[in-house]
Amino acid sequence: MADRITDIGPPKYDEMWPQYIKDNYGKWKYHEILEPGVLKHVTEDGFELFTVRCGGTRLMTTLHLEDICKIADQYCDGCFRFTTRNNIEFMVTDTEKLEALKKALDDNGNLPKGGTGACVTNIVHTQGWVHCHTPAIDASGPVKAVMDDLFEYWNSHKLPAQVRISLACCLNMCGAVHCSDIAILGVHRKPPVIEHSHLDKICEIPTAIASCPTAAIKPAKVDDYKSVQVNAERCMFCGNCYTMCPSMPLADAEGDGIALWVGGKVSNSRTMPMFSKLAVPYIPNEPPRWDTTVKTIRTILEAYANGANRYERMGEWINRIGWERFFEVTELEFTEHHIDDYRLAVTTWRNSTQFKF
Amino acid sequence: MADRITDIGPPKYDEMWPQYIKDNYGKWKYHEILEPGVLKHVTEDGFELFTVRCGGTRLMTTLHLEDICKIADQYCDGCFRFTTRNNIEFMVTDTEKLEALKKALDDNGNLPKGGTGACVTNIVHTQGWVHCHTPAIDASGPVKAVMDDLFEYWNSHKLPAQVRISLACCLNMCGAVHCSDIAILGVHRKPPVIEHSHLDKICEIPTAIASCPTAAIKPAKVDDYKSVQVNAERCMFCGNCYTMCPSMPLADAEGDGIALWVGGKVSNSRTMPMFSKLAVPYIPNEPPRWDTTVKTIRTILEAYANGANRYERMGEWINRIGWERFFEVTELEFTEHHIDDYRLAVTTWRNSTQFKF
Amino acid sequence: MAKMHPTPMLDELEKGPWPSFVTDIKRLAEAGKDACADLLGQLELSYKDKEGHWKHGGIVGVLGYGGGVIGRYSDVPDLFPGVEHFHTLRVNQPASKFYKTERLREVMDIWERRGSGMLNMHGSTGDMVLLGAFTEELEPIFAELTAKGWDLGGSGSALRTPACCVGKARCEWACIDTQDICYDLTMEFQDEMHRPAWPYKFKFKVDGCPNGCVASIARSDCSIIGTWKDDIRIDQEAVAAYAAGEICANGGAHGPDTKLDIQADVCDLCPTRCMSYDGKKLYIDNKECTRCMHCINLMPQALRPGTETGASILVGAKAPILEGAQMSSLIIPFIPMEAPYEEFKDFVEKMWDWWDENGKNRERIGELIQRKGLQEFLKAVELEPDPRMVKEPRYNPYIFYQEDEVPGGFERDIKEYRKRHAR
Amino acid sequence: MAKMHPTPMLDELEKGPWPSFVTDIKRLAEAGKDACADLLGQLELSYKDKEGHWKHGGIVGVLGYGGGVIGRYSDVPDLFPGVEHFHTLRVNQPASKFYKTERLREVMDIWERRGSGMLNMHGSTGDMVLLGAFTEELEPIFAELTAKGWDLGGSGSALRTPACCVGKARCEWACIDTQDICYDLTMEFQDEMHRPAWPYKFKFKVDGCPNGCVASIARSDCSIIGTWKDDIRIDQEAVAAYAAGEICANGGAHGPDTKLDIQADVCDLCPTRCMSYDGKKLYIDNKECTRCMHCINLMPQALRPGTETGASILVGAKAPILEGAQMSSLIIPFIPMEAPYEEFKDFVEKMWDWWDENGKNRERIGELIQRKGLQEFLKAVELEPDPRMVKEPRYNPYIFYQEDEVPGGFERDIKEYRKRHAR
Repeated sequence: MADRITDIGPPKYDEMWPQYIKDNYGKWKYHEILEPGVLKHVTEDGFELFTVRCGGTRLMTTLHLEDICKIADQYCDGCFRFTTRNNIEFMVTDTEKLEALKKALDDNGNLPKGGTGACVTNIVHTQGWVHCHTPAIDASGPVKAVMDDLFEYWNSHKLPAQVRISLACCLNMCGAVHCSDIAILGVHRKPPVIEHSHLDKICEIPTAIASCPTAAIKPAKVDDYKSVQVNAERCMFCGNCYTMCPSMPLADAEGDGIALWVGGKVSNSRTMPMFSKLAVPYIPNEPPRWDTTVKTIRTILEAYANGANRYERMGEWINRIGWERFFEVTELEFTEHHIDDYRLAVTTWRNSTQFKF
Repeated sequence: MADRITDIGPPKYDEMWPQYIKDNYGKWKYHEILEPGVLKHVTEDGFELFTVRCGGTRLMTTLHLEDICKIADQYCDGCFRFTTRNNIEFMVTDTEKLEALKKALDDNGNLPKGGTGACVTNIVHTQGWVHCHTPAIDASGPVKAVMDDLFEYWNSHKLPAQVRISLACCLNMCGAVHCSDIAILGVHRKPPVIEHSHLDKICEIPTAIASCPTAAIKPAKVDDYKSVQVNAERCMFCGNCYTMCPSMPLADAEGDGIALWVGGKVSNSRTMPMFSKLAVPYIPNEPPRWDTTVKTIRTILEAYANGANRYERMGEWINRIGWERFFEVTELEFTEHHIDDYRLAVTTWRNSTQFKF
Repeated sequence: MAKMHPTPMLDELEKGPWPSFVTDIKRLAEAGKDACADLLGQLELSYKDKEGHWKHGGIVGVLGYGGGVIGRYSDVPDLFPGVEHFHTLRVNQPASKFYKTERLREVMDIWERRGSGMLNMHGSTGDMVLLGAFTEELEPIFAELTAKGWDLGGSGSALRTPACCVGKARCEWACIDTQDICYDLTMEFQDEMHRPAWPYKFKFKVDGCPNGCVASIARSDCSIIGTWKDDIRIDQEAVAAYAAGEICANGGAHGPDTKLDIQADVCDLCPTRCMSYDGKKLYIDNKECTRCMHCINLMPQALRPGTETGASILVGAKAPILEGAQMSSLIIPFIPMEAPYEEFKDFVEKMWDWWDENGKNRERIGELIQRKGLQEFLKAVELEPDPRMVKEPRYNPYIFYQEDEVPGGFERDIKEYRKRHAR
Repeated sequence: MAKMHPTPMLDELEKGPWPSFVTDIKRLAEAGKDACADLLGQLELSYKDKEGHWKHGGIVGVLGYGGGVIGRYSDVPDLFPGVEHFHTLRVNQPASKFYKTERLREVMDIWERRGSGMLNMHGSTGDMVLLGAFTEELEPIFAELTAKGWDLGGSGSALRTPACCVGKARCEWACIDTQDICYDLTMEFQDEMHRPAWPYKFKFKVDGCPNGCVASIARSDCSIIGTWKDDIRIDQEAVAAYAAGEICANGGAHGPDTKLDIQADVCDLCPTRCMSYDGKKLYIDNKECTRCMHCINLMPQALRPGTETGASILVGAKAPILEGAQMSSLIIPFIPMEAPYEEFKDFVEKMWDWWDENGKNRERIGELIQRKGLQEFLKAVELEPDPRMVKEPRYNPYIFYQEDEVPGGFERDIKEYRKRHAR
């Protein structure tokens, strides 16, 4: 272990910079979106940098990444970057290189330009059935299906403002989708099925019991096995018990599916950041193209596109028109499941005579 | 018991109406405030009714009430009414009678005109030391002292909008002051002192224990008496135990005092109704003229008068300028006690970078 | 003249322009009422001690009623024997608190003879509150009151005396007949008012319009608030008069010289921005209106509520004890309110049944709804969920599903599961 | 070429304009990667079963680290032996995710040789995520990575890999050096990242301005968000150019033809209405500005953040499990952020000490603050209460006083009390 290399941390950021970033660090004055997917940044000295933003799949192979590297080598001095939302950005320093780069990207075919301005940009998402052990849905598949359908909004600027879509494949929300304009969330709807014969060997029973936020799990003896039982009436399918105890799986073809949430944002612009609120409690899993989910998201998006004022985010639009109007214009059903009944529920009730007929 | 009269209910409302109310019931078209304290109501047929509103003390004697009746007999066909906020309203049907009525009221001296429009109207309040068994403060005294000080705002229209002040002498809030522009609230600050020698005889111990919202009360044996003990760290001085068990009084000259709350409203006009929020956690009881309380209320009121836009209620003004500005312009201290730590506290934290320096 | 105690501190409260309760009470003391003299004496002691001097209740009342009287005893009776007993009687006020002096004098006469002569006009809930009777006077007072047509109000875990705003008697904005609703409910539920049988208190208050002058949204378990379904009535001539400054703003609430700026004061302050003004006419997109009353308040001669009127019903307001203060929550966005109010009473009965069955001791209905969930309440009162009931849908993903909502139900076979998934 | 499984459903995901991960993975499978072929096979099975096919974790890792590797095994390994083990390695990304291809190829080369060749660019927290390694490859991969200057990121109850927005590298709005802060914290707290020792996970994210492109306010236990104290910089010539339509609105986010209406789009949408425009010049009452970025977003050539820059520090964001989602809450309105960030790190150490001492197992710091109260937290980190920390003060009257705040303390003598008050 003596010469083992540990705790070296990542490469320092400036090792990854091209010269023009190093030279202009902190000197930027303004930017402009020239066309969907193409940005120009200008420094105080008048230096111009052009960026082309391309859709990334997040889940990719080294082959695809090598394709990207090759383009960066050829046009961008061997440098490029990823954005927080899994997009890929290629940068060039003059318009001639820009045109060549754009052509190379078009030729590639797997690096669509877009994701700037008042658009649907790339969906941030989790692993789904590709890698996760607690998912209620797939991730990459629904993302592909939704982005295919909304492609016209990816590479255009025709929405009132940007729309951030996110996907998390279970309530753990590795993707922290809870502040998105539209959130796609995998949900379970059946209590855990319990493997009594192995539970005591695999799990710590007190930990399993303590894991439940509603105290629905109790110790029980079943067929002479020390195990637990779940009070189904108090189960809200959060899956925390399964995270703590693998003998309590929740996944079920008929139980699992998608909930859609709308109106969240993280930006502090104009209004304070907002949580996304429930729009559709449940849509069945429909692989491979997730048709109902795709269709419902389009319905919500188009209602927003038609109804919102320019610069108004989804949540700001809904707050302006009222939730009663949101359910009317989207023709989504408002059900008892939309009404909060968790710990802060009382703060969501309408303490006013103000409403729209 | 056979001929005992019970369950007859109150006199029917129309038994109390003067003829002009009966004749014009439901026909009113609009109203106008002619001067502070004087209203004109007009029907669709053009009938005009004049009302003079006078300050009431709520706590009064039959002698004062007889004075009022005499005026009503002389000028108002033997009819008058009270408002929800303890004001007294005399009605007449022409301007000549109106002038005579106004003069009679001025002559009386104990029936000041006012309480209309953009004013400080009468303070609704509870009993205080005059009748209540759980008060932390007096009621009629502080109300008198505050109204004396704010008299210029009672009989004028110089505020941005109406200001509703309320007083409750303990957290039970018989006066439900929690949605007032300014609320004066009696608060205890010491845990109950326990009369162990009598508690078991006077109270049901399980009821006393169950009464505590924070589970601070436990059964205990003290000096061989079956009694209870209070975990002072968990006591927030709500007094609910004393309500359930007279052997646990909270009242204390040094502990008790006044908290001031601001920015509530019950009207649905423009904004939804709002709770009042804590402005001053504690002011000592200062009988007989409650000087600090009176002075602090004036400070708040004048900051509002100076800062608010016309039509803007106290809470709307504060929401517009921000609470940091409210504490700045009023020069009130913001303390740890202002920060909520009860059950919905998380909803009051500021989840944003938006603030004013 | 009763024996007066020195009251140097209270005497300070005789100063100033606001009417003085001290001066008033002194007058009656001087006219011979011991209770008045001793009340001032005891209050002076409280001003000195900075503590109240009333004992915890004590069960007193009148035969056949479980409420309407609040027991009260001095804890310094030797010093102030005139207030040794100081019980309160709540007398049910007439709706909207109109009085004929001859009828009011019936109560005053009884109270002068048999009580302290001190009273509240009115208590927080709305009753006339007769302050300070000895136990032995309670039955005679009750007999004399009822003989004259007056009855007691509610107290304890019962229906409390309903109250309402001035309503159609003298307000152009009343969308419902607040006085009749208040009276009708009071009469219909006399038993619920006089014989406490519930988990805790229950209050009705009736506001004629969303301005809420009787504060029902803050102060009643069931708030009945008038509203309308159709369009705001506009008188464009009056609009022009406002524009020309011929009529002052806000019904004169800011003085007669306050000119209205229709665009700035009305259109721009409208919370839904559903109004527009082209310099001549005022237009309202009524579909987007939330009937907040702001524009009507500002232009009472030009704008009036619509004529298809009814009420919004909100449930659950209460003061802080125990779970924290609540305002009422919208449960029925719109309900017609015509006598005999059967649809509304049907709702009330279902609500009370559910509360009666599920409420814990001293649990207000608003707290019960918090504990059980709004959904449970809606099922009990047989109402469908409506987005108007909430400010916003849930943001937490913790949805409770019932077994019958999920295909295949909740029962599963671990062996079948393991066939698809190795351990 | 690896053994391909039929994937009729996944093949449907090769259609459409968005890049297809299926097509990409097929290509590497066809180039010989069994793991790719078997991953698609197993995913196809999930598409058929509508259930995932990965087993619960399993403790795998590299020597000396408690995290950075997530164990994963197929629950149908006989069908898909190429993904029997499918462990993940989190590789700490360079701040802001700039890459030189030569450096990136170091990782790609190792991963092609020793792993599945599949990866995430990037995971939700920010790491490069190498998806699918067999246990026996973990140590060699780690050795090769570190030899090339790459290290693992965080997992488990540890500091998670910090992340930041593009910052001063290519954004005119960055008020703080997000990349340096991110890198500095990462290096300073290597031990906290690699050796889980806390109640639960802890995330730092660094946003250069209140637009929050890295979503720190929703996704990090400690959000560092750039802001400024002085005035917004105005270029009035550019204002005129916007007014004349020479510069399009919002940096072109709505297309080049979108003209800005300064009054309607900027002044009227400003949340504090602190801006005014007289047709020539734009004025800002900076004292009333809350630095929301709206005006700057809309007029990037005319308006820029001030130059007295620093950060707002917010604490406590998390996803729903367990107590419900939280956003970060404002704790330090303004703090200078210049290397070596000592004042900030001092705060961090105090925060961690308190959390370490008081946090329950799997309790995020935001939940602990909820449970103990914001006051307790402020005491622990030695900060004074500030109204900027809350949206509004409490409305409930349930104030906890400490004994030393109240004259005379909490101890009282019932005998003394009874001298003043008879029982």
